[in-house]
Amino acid sequence: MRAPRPARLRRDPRGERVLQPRPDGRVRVLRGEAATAAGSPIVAGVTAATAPAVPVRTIEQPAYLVLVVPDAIDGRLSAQDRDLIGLGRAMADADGGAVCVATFTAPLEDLGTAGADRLVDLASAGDAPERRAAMLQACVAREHPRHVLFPESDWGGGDLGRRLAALSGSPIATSAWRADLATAARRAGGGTREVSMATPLILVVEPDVGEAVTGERYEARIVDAPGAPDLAPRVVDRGLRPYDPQSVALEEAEFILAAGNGVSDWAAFHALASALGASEGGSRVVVDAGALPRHRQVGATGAITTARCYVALGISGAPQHLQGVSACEHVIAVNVDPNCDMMKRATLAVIADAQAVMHALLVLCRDKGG
Amino acid sequence: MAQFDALLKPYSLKHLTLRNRVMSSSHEPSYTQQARLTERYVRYHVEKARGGIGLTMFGGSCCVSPDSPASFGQLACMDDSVIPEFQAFAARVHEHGAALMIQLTHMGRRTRWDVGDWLPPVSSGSRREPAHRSWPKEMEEHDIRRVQRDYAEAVRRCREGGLDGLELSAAHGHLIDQFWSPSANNRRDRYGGSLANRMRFGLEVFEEIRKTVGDDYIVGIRMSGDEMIEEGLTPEDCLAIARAYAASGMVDFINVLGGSAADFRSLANVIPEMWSQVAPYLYLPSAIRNEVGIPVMHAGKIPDVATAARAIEDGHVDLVAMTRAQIADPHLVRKLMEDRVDDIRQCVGAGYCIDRIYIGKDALCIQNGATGREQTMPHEIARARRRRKVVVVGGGPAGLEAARVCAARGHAVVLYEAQAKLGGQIALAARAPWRESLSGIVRWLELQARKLGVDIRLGTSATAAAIAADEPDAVVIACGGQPCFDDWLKGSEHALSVFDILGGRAQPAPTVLMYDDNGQHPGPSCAEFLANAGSAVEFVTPDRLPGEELGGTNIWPHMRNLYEKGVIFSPDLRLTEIYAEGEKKVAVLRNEFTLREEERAVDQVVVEHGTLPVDDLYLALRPDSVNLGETDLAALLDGRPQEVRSNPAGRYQLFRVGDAVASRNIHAAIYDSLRLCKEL
Amino acid sequence: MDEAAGLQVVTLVSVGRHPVTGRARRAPLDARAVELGLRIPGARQVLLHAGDPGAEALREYLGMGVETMHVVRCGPRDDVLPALRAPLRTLRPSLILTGMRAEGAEDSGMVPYLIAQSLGWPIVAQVADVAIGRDGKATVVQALPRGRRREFEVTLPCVLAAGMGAPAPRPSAYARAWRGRMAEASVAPVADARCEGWQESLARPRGKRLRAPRGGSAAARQRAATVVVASGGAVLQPGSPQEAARAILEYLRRAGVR
Amino acid sequence: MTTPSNIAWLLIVTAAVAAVGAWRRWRLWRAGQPASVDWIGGLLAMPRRYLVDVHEVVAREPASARMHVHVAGGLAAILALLVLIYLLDLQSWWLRLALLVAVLMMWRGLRMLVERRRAPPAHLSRGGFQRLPDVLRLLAIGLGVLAVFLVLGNREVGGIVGLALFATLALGMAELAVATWGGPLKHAFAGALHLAFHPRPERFSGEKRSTALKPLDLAAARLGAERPIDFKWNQLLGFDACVQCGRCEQMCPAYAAGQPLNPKKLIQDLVLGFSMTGDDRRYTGSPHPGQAPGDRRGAPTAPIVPELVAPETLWACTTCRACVYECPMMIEHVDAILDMRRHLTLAQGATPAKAVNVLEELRQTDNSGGQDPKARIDWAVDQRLRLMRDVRQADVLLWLGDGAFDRRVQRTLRALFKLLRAAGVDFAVLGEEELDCGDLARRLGDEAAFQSLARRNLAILGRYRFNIIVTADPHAYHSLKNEYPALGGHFRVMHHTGYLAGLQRQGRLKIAASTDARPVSYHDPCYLGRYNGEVAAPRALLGALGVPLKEMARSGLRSRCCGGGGGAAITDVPGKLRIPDMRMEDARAAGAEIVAVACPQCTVMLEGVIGPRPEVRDVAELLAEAVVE
Repeated sequence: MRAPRPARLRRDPRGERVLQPRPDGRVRVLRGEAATAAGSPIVAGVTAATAPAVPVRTIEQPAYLVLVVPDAIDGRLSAQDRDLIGLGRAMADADGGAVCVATFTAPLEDLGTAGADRLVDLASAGDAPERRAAMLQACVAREHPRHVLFPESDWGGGDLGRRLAALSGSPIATSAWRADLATAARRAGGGTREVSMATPLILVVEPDVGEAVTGERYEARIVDAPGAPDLAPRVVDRGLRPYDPQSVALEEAEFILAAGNGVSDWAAFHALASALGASEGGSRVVVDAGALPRHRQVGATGAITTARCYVALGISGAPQHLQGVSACEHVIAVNVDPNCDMMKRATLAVIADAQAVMHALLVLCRDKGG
Repeated sequence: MAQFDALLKPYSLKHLTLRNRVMSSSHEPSYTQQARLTERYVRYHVEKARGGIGLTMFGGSCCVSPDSPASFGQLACMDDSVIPEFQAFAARVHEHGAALMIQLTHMGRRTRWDVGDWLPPVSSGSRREPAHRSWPKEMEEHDIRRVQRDYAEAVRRCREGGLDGLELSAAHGHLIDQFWSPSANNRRDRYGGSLANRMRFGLEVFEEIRKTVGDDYIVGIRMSGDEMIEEGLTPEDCLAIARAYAASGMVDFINVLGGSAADFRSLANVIPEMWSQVAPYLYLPSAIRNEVGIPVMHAGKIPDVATAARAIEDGHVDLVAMTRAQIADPHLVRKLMEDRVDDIRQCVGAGYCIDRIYIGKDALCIQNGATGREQTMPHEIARARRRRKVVVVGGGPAGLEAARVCAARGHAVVLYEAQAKLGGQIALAARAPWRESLSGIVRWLELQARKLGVDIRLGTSATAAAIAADEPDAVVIACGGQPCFDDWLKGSEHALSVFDILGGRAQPAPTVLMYDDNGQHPGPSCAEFLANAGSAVEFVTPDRLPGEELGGTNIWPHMRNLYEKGVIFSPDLRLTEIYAEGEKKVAVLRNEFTLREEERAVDQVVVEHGTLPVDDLYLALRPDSVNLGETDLAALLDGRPQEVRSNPAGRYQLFRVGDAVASRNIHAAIYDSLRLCKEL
Repeated sequence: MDEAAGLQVVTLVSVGRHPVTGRARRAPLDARAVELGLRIPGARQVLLHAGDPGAEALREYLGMGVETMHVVRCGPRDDVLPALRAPLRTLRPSLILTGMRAEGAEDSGMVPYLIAQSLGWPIVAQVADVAIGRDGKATVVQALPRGRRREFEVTLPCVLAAGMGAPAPRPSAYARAWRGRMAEASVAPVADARCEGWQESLARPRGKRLRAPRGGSAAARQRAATVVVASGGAVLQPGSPQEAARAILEYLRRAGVR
Repeated sequence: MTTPSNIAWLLIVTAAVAAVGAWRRWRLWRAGQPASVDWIGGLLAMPRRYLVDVHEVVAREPASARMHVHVAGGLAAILALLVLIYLLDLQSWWLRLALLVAVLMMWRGLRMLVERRRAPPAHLSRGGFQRLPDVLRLLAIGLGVLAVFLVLGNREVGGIVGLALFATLALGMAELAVATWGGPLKHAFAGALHLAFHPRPERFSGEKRSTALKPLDLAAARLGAERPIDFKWNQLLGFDACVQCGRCEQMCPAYAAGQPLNPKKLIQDLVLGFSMTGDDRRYTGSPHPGQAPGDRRGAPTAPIVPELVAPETLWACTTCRACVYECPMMIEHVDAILDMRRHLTLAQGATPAKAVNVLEELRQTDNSGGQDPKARIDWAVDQRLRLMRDVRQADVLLWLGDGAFDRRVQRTLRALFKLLRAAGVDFAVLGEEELDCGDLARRLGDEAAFQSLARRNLAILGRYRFNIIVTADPHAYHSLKNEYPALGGHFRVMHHTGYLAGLQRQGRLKIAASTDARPVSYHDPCYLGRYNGEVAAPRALLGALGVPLKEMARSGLRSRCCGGGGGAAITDVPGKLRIPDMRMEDARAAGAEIVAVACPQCTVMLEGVIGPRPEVRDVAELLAEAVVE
């Protein structure tokens, strides 16, 4: 037996207010009559103001150039490359100069946001290090940069800088870890001693030196490249060899296939990793459960990866795990829960059962013959 | 060769050699009585010393002056009577090879006027601190001299008390950094204005200290590397301060943290919980260490030894404070030394310890029932003289802890769990956004139980017959509770529970009323889960504020996320009835103050009202038990075995723990089991 | 497999330091260079060092199975290039091997390049493997980061600088080390002009750099420090696992990993 | 046909053929390297060594001892009696009766031999040994008939019976004659000489133990044994003494684990090598696991490795000496293996890869892990240990060993500190001055590294005054006690269990009864038990604790190795099983819930066993929990 319903106000608190976005990014909340007056649309959430376009900074008549030669593997800048251009930026800005970035492969990203005023495309040199060095020598002879900066890396920056120094007989500081227009310092004696000197023409710079440019944009105006050197390479490049991705440490791996709670068929997982040519990784949960060895754990408590591509199968993404993939460029997440943190971090979030997708991928890879 | 070696390398801090790089930073667990040390306080730190810690620092915000009264149970160091107490404390910590230091401070405006001697708080300026709500008196020159003397005298007492050293707090907005920070210092004399002027007060404190105790006593400073508040100190300011203080030659170490604690947001951020990245502020001490030539320490969500080792190996800090990590497991270092890293009970960042202090209670660990109870609760379970057979029903925190403790006592343990996975309500709670780390509690318990050989029967509902077949000596019922609103909510059949939503039994609908009269985590967690799924959520509570039972470091992430996701809040309303109207559910809400009722028509009403015990199995087993289910509370509190024999014909002892007794929380569940089973 | 019969290989070696104790030993990279040489079947091996002929650690290279080492006496501030060039003229190698960087002195890693330049020979860095073919050409494998390997074909004579990707050096046997011959050659020392004006000091250890949130408001810095930000990527709700798989493979192809 | 003169001739011809064979054999042995030998003393000591020392070993298997006493004793007596009766022409009736008794005795033994050979267990070689019971039985029947005739007074037996009898005797005697040519009875002849000219004569006198390796002259032209003739001649003689009984094979942990080492086969390989008898197809025992016999060949002057012996065979040895302890022919297998390892490491650098790293680190850092030598006692700063450098003298110099770098071993050492303090012992440590004792380098064949470490350790020890060195590491104990004397270091050295047992006896160390009722098995470390004979002290200490002690089937001097000795943990030669797993299985079989250990190496090896297993605790750790302070 139900008592007679007393008269009650039925309210929709959400409908009684209007959120008005303002030009300064704030939101004005209108209630009551004002809300009614403002009418629709009713904005449910608070939308972030769109970031204003960053103005492009141009330098027309630089006092000098700082030539920066990043590794730019496959046309992409590494963190070390960005820091290096940042260092060049600092050396250019100190006295009215400009940064000229030289590339050997067509850049896949905007080098202006990385700090380049000028861009010189030396792709006509080809792959041979000898020809690249000769091309750079011609470039230096024409542009007379005050300094030429290379990354001290095994990708080729260390090699190219030294080649150029040997070829041109120019002074060089290798393993430089501090440099401005006046002095440079390098490490010697296996890192135990420090040698400082007047900044030489060529600097081969250690990682973590210089600060990458953020939030600014430069012109990256294209300048003509010198003609390709007339030089038959004595070293003929025969290309890359296949390799086993499981032999590479996770910190070093380029492409990682990682499993979390959503993966149960381990045979399929291993088969897929091998079919894709990916290194295997996993969340703490699966490593704790013994499904993968400890050195395969990705995250703050395991390996901090720098992979270009990270595929997360059934990983929900604890903060520690996401820290382990913070440096990854491409993150693909496959998960049934579209709201989990891994899916938000992903550059491609696929709402699906990881187990099923894994099998489908495997079939597809096999059809294509690996 | 061995992992984590970097953490175990000794470190020379001035004349003091620390046995390793792991420390606990000063904090106040509120184990004091009348601002004095207690046996409980001492045992808490002695346990860390036994557990292998290199340096333990006590006395978070130990006060040097009467106008800086203990507002949250901290210590005072204002007269010489502390000296013998410190001496005894130091001796007991030294006996186990650890070093002992204290933190001294004057809280300035960061305290209250209505405690202690009712003296008006003083500060560098006249601005009020939001957190403690005191309007301070701007310090005059004579105040400055007096307080500087107080600092020096307090340091002398510590030295005579045999402490290995101390730090002055210039972090969290205490007096010294009230002088530094433009957010507090608005004075115009030689102590205000330029950074050099603002640094003066603190430097003079150090001069006074060195005049009193000389140069060979270890005195450091704790400071922020970036206050991260409006008008606060920037990283550049902090670096400049660190450089100047280090260059003075009077400061022996710098203990760097990130953020400040002046308000809600900064408090939650200075002690980041599970919503945050690991070691979020490590870059701050790292930058300072590269610039100053003196030792640098750091605390700030470093929950695991891998992160800690990395902090040392990569040269970011000299000593790494794993403070909450060692609240969760005071034997962390010893386990590290014994290559038992997997056995370390890792802090999950629940913030239970710190939040209790901010609501005037003592610090306890959400997952370790022994921390802070070292006088009565063991961190290492002693083996029983006789091997018994124990059946535990339920694989949530209470059941797992019961199984772990019983197995560690050498008993043969069977654990029944009806679900396919262990965890009980934690498994649900961990499904909420940013709460996944809670599952770490279950992971550890499960790992320990399995290592100790517990026979875990997953997906198996225990029946009286099955248990009888196991022929147990004791049965522990830990099958938890279930939401039930029948007896107070009219139309309860229209209500969904948090279990339904987080457990995936009900899909989130477009408009949802989330009603929470519990005030703990489940309500806000569920609301955020719903909002994430795209629901328009209104959060209704009869309390004055949402999350009434939550402490300062947890309420912030909940509220921030709920606000950001467009959840709206309606406090002071009690749910009295739900009825259906077409497709909609109509919730009747009554204002707690005016008693006026209003309605909401929504797609779903989700109710959080705790749980009622699942007790059918218990009731079925009770007649055949020797104790008829009775727990001898006197024996339980005295740490004696349970010996009730009210039914001599009984075949086993029968106990209930956790939410199977009454709806509480994780800590209560774990503590129930620990204290019962350690005597089983 | 004696394509390299009679091939004269000279390997440049330096005195390394143990990273923990600082004791003299063979330098790991140079030892790898020696190993590369020893793996060329039928080649004649000679070691060459510019420095102190009394350094006992040099014998560790002989212990790997090379019979002779030429040592040119050279002070720490002397230019090693002229010191190395003189014996190279008489040894007439077709292949010069060396580690990417000598240990002990300036360790700039320039010597291999300067030697190659002065001889007019090509040079390959980060060498992991070398095989000599019948046509007098060398197939050289270069180790790149991330486990990648690149292959080159080089016409002899050339300079090859071994990297850590080269095979681990064989152990040094006590008896061979002490039986091996150390031939001391003397060349008039030339001071290294490149070092003029350099200032040396002990290096202070420096922490690995952590990225710090810079600029912005106090709250923005705090958020950047604590919260993992969403990347705002594409979301795909596929109709079937097969559709998901195709989308993923397409994405991988565009990302350039497949 | 069977006339006294015929029999006399038969004896003479047998002796002559045997003598020629012996001369050939002698020449083969003497191609080995010279060794200083006490010719007369050795020969005089031989019977005692045979009757006492050899018997002690053989009697561990009473049945086989009985068999051997009967057959060998009977045969020896028969031969002696035949010489007396036929060559010296003594006509006593008693001698004839004695001959009959001797034949009956031999017959009795032969029945046991036949039984043993009916379905010979895997460890017994077949081939000629399988023929032996039949030939000897034939001989015994002939001799029996002869003796009966003799007893009946018939010195001559003619006709077809005499012919048959003589043929039988001739056939039997031929077996004796070919003993020196390589027949199955070769062991009797070579064994006797081996006993006389044994390379370690000290093992038959005094403490009856000789386990220290002899220093190697590093300036010698050849280092270690590259070829068979690089062994000392009496080592070659020793190899020839092998009777292929397979007792070594039964006890060898590497063999049991399926690693490619069978000590018996190894000795036979070496015999093959120095005696030029083709390939190993004629070997009829168990092969090295995983290696089919037939493709091993060698020559006295050809390198042993890899044609004759695969390197893995040598690196699989844990140097546990179980083979040596069991060998009734007193062969020194471990010395031979070490000689060959020395050659591989010193002359060729052919040490297995992982071991190479360890040796290089030993040379560069003076510890096997390549740790910072200054950090040797970093882990113990909170122990406030007294350093010899500061105190200059102490009653006890506590030698920590390289285990000090291992976190597990540090736990043991902390327990030991606690015990020593509780007993009021005045002790000090060398701290960072201590270097690795050199044991590992030496067992891996790197004599140069061993001598360098040992000499520098001796120089440091020489600076301080102390009464005794105590160490918890049996390997260091063995080196310091037994191997340093050859380099001029003479110290009183004790293992911690021996020292603690002494303290406990004296009442200085008070141990309360343990409350832990879990059963304990004690695992004897090889370098403590077999190498140094200490098996009682640890058991006495466990007895004082009052724990229920359950002995494993193989314990004490016959204990099974943990798999960690001789660098085997580092060389890590793959097999079918892991040695520590087998040892843990022994403990489980004994019903142990705790395995008490007394060696850092054993601790680490046994703790490395995965899965549910008994807990591994050093004796010191168990004591420290119950010590009364």
